[in-house]
Amino acid sequence: MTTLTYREAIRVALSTALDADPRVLLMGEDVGRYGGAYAVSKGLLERFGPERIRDTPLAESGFLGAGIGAALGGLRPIVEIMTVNFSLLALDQVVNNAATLRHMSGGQLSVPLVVRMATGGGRQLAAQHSHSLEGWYAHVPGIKVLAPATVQDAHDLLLAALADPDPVFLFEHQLLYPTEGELDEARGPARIGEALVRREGHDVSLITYGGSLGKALAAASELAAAGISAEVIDLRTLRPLDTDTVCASVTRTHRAVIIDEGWKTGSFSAEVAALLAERAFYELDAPIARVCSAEVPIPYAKHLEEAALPRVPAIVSATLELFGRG
Amino acid sequence: MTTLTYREAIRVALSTALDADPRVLLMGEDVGRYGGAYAVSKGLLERFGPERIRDTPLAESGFLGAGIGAALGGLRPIVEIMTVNFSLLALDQVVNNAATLRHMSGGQLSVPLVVRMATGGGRQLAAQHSHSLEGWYAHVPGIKVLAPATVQDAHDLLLAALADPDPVFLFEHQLLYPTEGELDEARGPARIGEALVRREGHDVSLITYGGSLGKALAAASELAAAGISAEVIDLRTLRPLDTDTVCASVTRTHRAVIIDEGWKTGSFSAEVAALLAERAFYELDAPIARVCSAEVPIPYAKHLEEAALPRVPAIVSATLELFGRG
Amino acid sequence: MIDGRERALAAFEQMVLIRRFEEKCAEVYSTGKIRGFLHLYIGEEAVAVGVMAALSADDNVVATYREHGHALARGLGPGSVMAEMYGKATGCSRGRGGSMHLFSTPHRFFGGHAIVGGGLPVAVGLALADSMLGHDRVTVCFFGDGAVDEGEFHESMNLAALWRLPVLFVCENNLYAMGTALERHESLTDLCVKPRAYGIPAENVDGMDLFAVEAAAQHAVSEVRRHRSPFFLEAKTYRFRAHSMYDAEAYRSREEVAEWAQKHDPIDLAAAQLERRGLLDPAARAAIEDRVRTAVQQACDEADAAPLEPVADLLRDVLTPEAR
Amino acid sequence: MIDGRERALAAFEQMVLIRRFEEKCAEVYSTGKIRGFLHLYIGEEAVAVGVMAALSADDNVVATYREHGHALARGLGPGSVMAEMYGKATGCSRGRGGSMHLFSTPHRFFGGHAIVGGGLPVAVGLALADSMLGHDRVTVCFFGDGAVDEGEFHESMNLAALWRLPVLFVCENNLYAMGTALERHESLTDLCVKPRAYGIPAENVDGMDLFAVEAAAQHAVSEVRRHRSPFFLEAKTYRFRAHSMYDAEAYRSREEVAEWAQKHDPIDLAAAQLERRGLLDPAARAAIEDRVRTAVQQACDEADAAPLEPVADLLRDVLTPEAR
Ligand SMILES: Cc1ncc(C[n+]2csc(CCOP(=O)(O)OP(=O)(O)O)c2C)c(N)n1
Ligand SMILES: Cc1ncc(C[n+]2csc(CCOP(=O)(O)OP(=O)(O)O)c2C)c(N)n1
Ligand SMILES: [Mg+2]
Ligand SMILES: [Mg+2]
Repeated sequence: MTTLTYREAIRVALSTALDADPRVLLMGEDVGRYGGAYAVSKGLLERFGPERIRDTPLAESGFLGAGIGAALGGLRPIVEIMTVNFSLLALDQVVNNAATLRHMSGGQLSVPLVVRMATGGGRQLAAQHSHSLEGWYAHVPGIKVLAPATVQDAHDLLLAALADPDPVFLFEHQLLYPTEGELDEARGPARIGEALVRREGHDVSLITYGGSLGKALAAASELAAAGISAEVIDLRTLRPLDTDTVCASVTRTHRAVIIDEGWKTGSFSAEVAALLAERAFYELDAPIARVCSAEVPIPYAKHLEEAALPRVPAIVSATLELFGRG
Repeated sequence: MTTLTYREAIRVALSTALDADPRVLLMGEDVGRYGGAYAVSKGLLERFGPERIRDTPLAESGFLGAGIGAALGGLRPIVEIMTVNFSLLALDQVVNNAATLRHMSGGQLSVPLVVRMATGGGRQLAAQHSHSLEGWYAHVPGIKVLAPATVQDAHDLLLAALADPDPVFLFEHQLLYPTEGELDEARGPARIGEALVRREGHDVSLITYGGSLGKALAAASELAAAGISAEVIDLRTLRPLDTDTVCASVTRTHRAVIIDEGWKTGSFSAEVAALLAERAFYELDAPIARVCSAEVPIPYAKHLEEAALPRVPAIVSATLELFGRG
Repeated sequence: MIDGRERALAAFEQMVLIRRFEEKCAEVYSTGKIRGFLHLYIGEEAVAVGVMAALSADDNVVATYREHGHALARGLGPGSVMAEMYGKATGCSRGRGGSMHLFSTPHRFFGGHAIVGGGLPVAVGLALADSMLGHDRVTVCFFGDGAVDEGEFHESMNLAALWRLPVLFVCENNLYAMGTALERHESLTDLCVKPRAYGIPAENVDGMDLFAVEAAAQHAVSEVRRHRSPFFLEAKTYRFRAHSMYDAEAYRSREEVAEWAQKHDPIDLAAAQLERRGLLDPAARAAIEDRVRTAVQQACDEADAAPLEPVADLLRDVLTPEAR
Repeated sequence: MIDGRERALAAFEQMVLIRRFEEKCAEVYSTGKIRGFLHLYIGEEAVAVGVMAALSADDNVVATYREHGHALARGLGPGSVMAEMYGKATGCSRGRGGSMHLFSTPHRFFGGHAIVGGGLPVAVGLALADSMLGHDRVTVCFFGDGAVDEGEFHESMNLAALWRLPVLFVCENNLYAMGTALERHESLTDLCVKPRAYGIPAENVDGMDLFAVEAAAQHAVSEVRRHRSPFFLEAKTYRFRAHSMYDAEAYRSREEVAEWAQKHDPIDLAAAQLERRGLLDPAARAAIEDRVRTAVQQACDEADAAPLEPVADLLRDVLTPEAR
């Protein structure tokens, strides 16, 4: 067990993978000389050389597509798209190639590709740099979508992605990179498709993932002070979703608040809510609540950005409302 | 009142707009000499010339972005993206420019852009040509999203889009183009943001839009034979969503089945379901049901494609289940 | 010149096979057994056949939605291609892909890509893998003049050149992107100028002349192998049929099409050359037509008789089984 | 040469203003009053100032996220730009945009685009509008060497050339895209070769020399106006500061940066030229520095004192009011 940051935990997993398998390479804008836009890959170029820690031109569609081809050709590429915002330029390759090649070829091809990208807001980067679009990815059959929220998961889910024969997309909330936690390197890959109860409770389920987990836990503490016992579910995998864990929690608590950073309309929370309304309807004692981003391109000014993103007080008050204490 | 096809109704609206306002132009791949991939713009080149019926290179991001710039520069461009499948290549311009420019500029800019595209499956065009991604667009603040299901709406919603000062995206289900219906040209633009009750009923609300409306209506007829009175709601506008009409219907019927052609996980139906679970929870007498596409890249073979897309029997049986008659 | 009588005649026979195969597809299409988009390659056969003749079995091929010709020239059986178009379980993509998505890993035939330009980055990646894994392969990537417009063309050229990857880009310039003539979709119509702006050597060839294509491809492939870096070959060709089965061809005249078909039919041209070389005579030609007719008919018969994938297997092959 | 004493000195003063303004921004950044990404233009001032000097007030300007210099050179008040970076309601984008998204319709300054390459199609569209509406404007689009890699660059070049649109593309080649040196992101580093592959005339200029830039821009703009078709100007320049406030500059040596700053500082170079021409002496220089210092300080003071947008207005300006 060591204490390190989320970014370091990813780096440990990357090093482990690069050491273990000569077919693994990391490619993306500024992953090499610069050390990664979020300093995740710092030092790897020196250890593994420019072939395997490969700086790319600014060509998101081109190099993500090249990652798909490289995976078909026998490599195990890890593509870093600097942030989800720029991944829009590569979405054709994601949806039309990575996700479909296996099926369109009648099962002949596999695309063992791992794609990592930063997501989320909170750093005053304004409307073109603060998107949370992982919910879109979770819509697409043929790929898997992970969102590690902890230091351990940053490591274990990346190893899991690399062990998977299909395209896996990892979303790393940009505010998590400097956060610290414990890492047990020996644990090995996590199980894809498994949600975890991060805090037990019996009055309400706060269901979330990634960058919002901390907020949900903070809200749970505040709620405890108000006499409400909140269970906190960390989804970890958005696709395939662990519906059993989610439904089981709500079956215990009978109330659900779902938190994510997407714009509310059509956010991933909508899917979780729809699922509960379908599968756990008779367990519900109150309306389902969602706490998401406001319907606005994220503004630059600090006070406006804060108002646009999900906040702990909003989670608390949305929860209290479910108990008629709004 | 005249009887014509959906494609002709769009053409009538285009002609009207081109006649009425010299700033209007239609641009896209093969809109001119070819007459439009779906023959929508047939004959317009001859009437309005190659400047205003402008064939573009294969450069979805480039010409959609140019549409944004042209709108900023005082034109009223209508951009045709051949199908939603190819619009993935232009999504950066949609999300990062069209949707944000007004807000990022503190309200100085408006982007009066209209974008039309075909959507949906059902023609055995396989995995790269059968997407229904309008739900993704409906997630994005700063734009409006329309999905005309009838001949009249194909005309009236396009005129409404052109009258709107913000970017409006129209999704035309490819199976609708040859369908016939009545057009009253004099009706004028429709109201954006208004859903309609297409069939009244009191036992269950079938909520849908675009290419699935016909299936919902057919299911409603079958259900009537089974003694169930189904109300059919045509959303028409996906963003902004007419939540009042949707909630009012469910308040009358107490049951909801939502139908769309997106893959079920994270489809637009999820948003409608989430909304009902939030706002109309106490009105619901049964779980919410969704009938969507299966979680598979749409296969080519006819029988597999049919099995993948929402079908009338699936709507009927999902509805019957809500009445314990599954 | 394709060396040797055998190889020359085999290449010629492939062209005839492609032609008759597609004529049959068009015929079957009207019966509804083949559906979806059907893009015929008729008129362009010399390009696929000539290029494939320059490849080894271990090379990679990436093609477009107009790829029946490439699949057949690469050696996929007409039976498995036809069954694919019939949507049958015996199809080369088990009926999941259809006309636009032919695949065969034994032939290292990586599709069948229906997003214009979308195959180029994939080809670059295949070459990257070969380059890093030390394989001596060449990846050949076919695409049309329309694909040159797309951003992915530009990004792929730069990547391939910057990283010195063994890709042969083959641009099938048939003068139209669907209904848009080259001069209305490209500001500069000499397409070889473009790759050169990335430092990629480029040549063009008469794409209607089988033997010229083969010679140019041999040269191009050997350059790629020798330098382990990309090469661009533009094949000037023409599509004799409509873009797809839905195209009324309002954008070009019947005369233009007729002139190309009369003066530049690649099968006629190759036949004439073979005759001049004394390799083909009417009897041999008739034998070829016979064999091809039989093969195409057999492909249809087998496809007709073949089973459908069970609907219960709808969700198969979305994810890799062990990982699902 | 920028004609006349007044214009030359005004341009020089703009460069000084940009320099001091940004030095101040960096200072304020450490206090937390400015946040988000801050990309300094220091070292590249001659490009924006030289190009803007060649424009009329009615022309359009599209810039990147490194656009403080462009905004100031275009005439946006330092107060409104500084207030924007402070996130205040008096900012040129009401605090919604921040450093990367400066806008001003009175100046026909269309942003402030932070997706690399994303501004190019927009510029093409602005020019299309002018072309169709019969305006005599030029649209100037600034972008970096990194943007040349993106597919949208390619698509925009082709559109502008094919449709003969009045766009001046100004590539600010500062030799790095973030931490990636030009030769590691472009296979061919002579960037003028690229536009020529679309038939767009291209020239390069020493981007550290204000007067050379201005002359080249005058020529380029007059070519665009005369032919109503695009032109490409590559300004060779260098960024003296880190890419953003988060950059440790591991990818280039201190010596390299120091050498550029010592030998090629555009302000030093311009000052020397003005002195040689007898247009600037130490007293005049001091007066300029004084005025600039005052203006920058005033911009900060005003920004400090300015109000925030009320949180209640969060959803303002997502849609146009009458249409909401
Ligand atoms: C990205 C994208 N845009 C549009 C289309 C629709 N489309 C299919 S083929 C085609 C023309 C392509 O022309 P070209 O590349 O020259 O190939 P050809 O059909 O002539 O062989 C178009 C516009 C598509 N499939 N993908
Ligand atoms: C599409 C996209 N990819 C990546 C980034 C992250 N990024 C911001 S600036 C930059 C480098 C751009 O270099 P260049 O175009 O040369 O401009 P410069 O910063 O040198 O002025 C990168 C990679 C981005 N903003 N947009
Ligand atoms: Mg073509
Ligand atoms: Mg640069």
